[in-house]
Amino acid sequence: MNKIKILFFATLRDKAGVRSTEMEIPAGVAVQGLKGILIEQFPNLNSQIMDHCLASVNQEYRFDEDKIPTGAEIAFFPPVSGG
Amino acid sequence: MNKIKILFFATLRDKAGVRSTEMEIPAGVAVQGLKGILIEQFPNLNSQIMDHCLASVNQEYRFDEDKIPTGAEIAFFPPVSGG
Amino acid sequence: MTFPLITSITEDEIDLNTLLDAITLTSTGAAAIFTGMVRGVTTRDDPHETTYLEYEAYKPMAEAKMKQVAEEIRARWPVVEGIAIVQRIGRLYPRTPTVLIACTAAHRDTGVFDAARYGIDRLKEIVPVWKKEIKPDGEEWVEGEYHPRPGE
Amino acid sequence: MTFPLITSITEDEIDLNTLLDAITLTSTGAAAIFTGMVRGVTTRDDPHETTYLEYEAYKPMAEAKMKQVAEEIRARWPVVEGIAIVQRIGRLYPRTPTVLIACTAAHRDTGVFDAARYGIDRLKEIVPVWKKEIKPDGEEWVEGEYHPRPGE
Repeated sequence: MNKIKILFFATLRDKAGVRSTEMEIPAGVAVQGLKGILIEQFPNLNSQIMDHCLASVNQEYRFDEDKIPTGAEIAFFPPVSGG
Repeated sequence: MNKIKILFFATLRDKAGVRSTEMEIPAGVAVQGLKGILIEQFPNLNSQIMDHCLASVNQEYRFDEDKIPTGAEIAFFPPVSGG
Repeated sequence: MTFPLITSITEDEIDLNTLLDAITLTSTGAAAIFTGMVRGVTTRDDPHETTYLEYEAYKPMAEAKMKQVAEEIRARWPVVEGIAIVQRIGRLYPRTPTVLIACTAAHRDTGVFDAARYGIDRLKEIVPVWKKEIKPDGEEWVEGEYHPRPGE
Repeated sequence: MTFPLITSITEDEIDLNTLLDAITLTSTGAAAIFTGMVRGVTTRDDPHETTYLEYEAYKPMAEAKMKQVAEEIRARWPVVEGIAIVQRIGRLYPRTPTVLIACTAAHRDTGVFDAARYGIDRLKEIVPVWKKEIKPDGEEWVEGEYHPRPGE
């Protein structure tokens, strides 16, 4: 198992209802697989939201097929709107 | 006669040796004519210097053929180098 | 030679004088600075009023991505000397500067204006900061459009 | 509507924060600011060191020509809101900001960067300010190149 930290920002935090959470996921799970786990766990997250949002792993942009390394910090958030 | 004020800036001031002077010139004299008068009056001004410098009349750029109005303020200076 | 670089997510006022001084070398002759402010009134596209904006950031990633933007600027305009990239977060009212990108160079004809322009454009693409807009009649998250590609 | 305009020849420090605030409207979302500084070391063209620069201005004409530069900016970029054009004069040492051009607009994609760039280019052509350069081994007036034409 792989113990990871999840962060949510902006609309994703509003939907998830939490700023962060920790969870254990099977080794070898990719971002896509984690999205599925989160959709099951958080009733207001769905595949449309998770397909549209951005993901980072250890503070780098990562994509559905990228594997999640041990102890990673993963964040989910909408396209950025700073400035 | 036309009583005018002359200002010199930067290299022109160094050559003329004064910041400003007042003088009476005949009515109807143009910038070109004034340059000739100044070359006679200031030993370190010559036609090469006066041909290269810029002139303003009442704070607008003016040129050799422009007539000098009554009571004008005329300035002579090199191409500007601000910034 | 190491050139000055400031990248910051802050809740404090953006002090242009201090930031400019910090990225000015003895060889510097020109600075191009961009600042963005909260508009109280927007007339383009969807005209509306804004009471205030509430900014948040994924701070460590945002500062890392600001450093990446600075590296991209240096790669494109090697003549750039100092770079400052600052995003203010928290509750920000109309007329308040929210973001600053400043680039210095020896001369103004070196691309230093383009470098600052590139910097703000990239910040708005890849630096993880979001704003919620509070209007007289409600509030909503402002959503960006850019989806970073692998390697960004 | 009248837009804010600042044109100034001054011996005081250039305060970017105050100037930016003075040209920011509630409809303003973007500012492009250029500042020039005294270079202590110049490497391009004729490499040399500078101890300080001594600036002087034909003040009333300089402020009038700054207003003309601002009018030219407005004619070319009608979306520009506020404009500040400031030239500091007197004895100025390396790293000191000597000149500022700032333009504000609702959005950054309105030409506001080009407007600031145009402003500094025109200031260096038509605003009657001169500088004498004091170097370790002597001093000389810096001479410009531009000869204004009738109407400028």
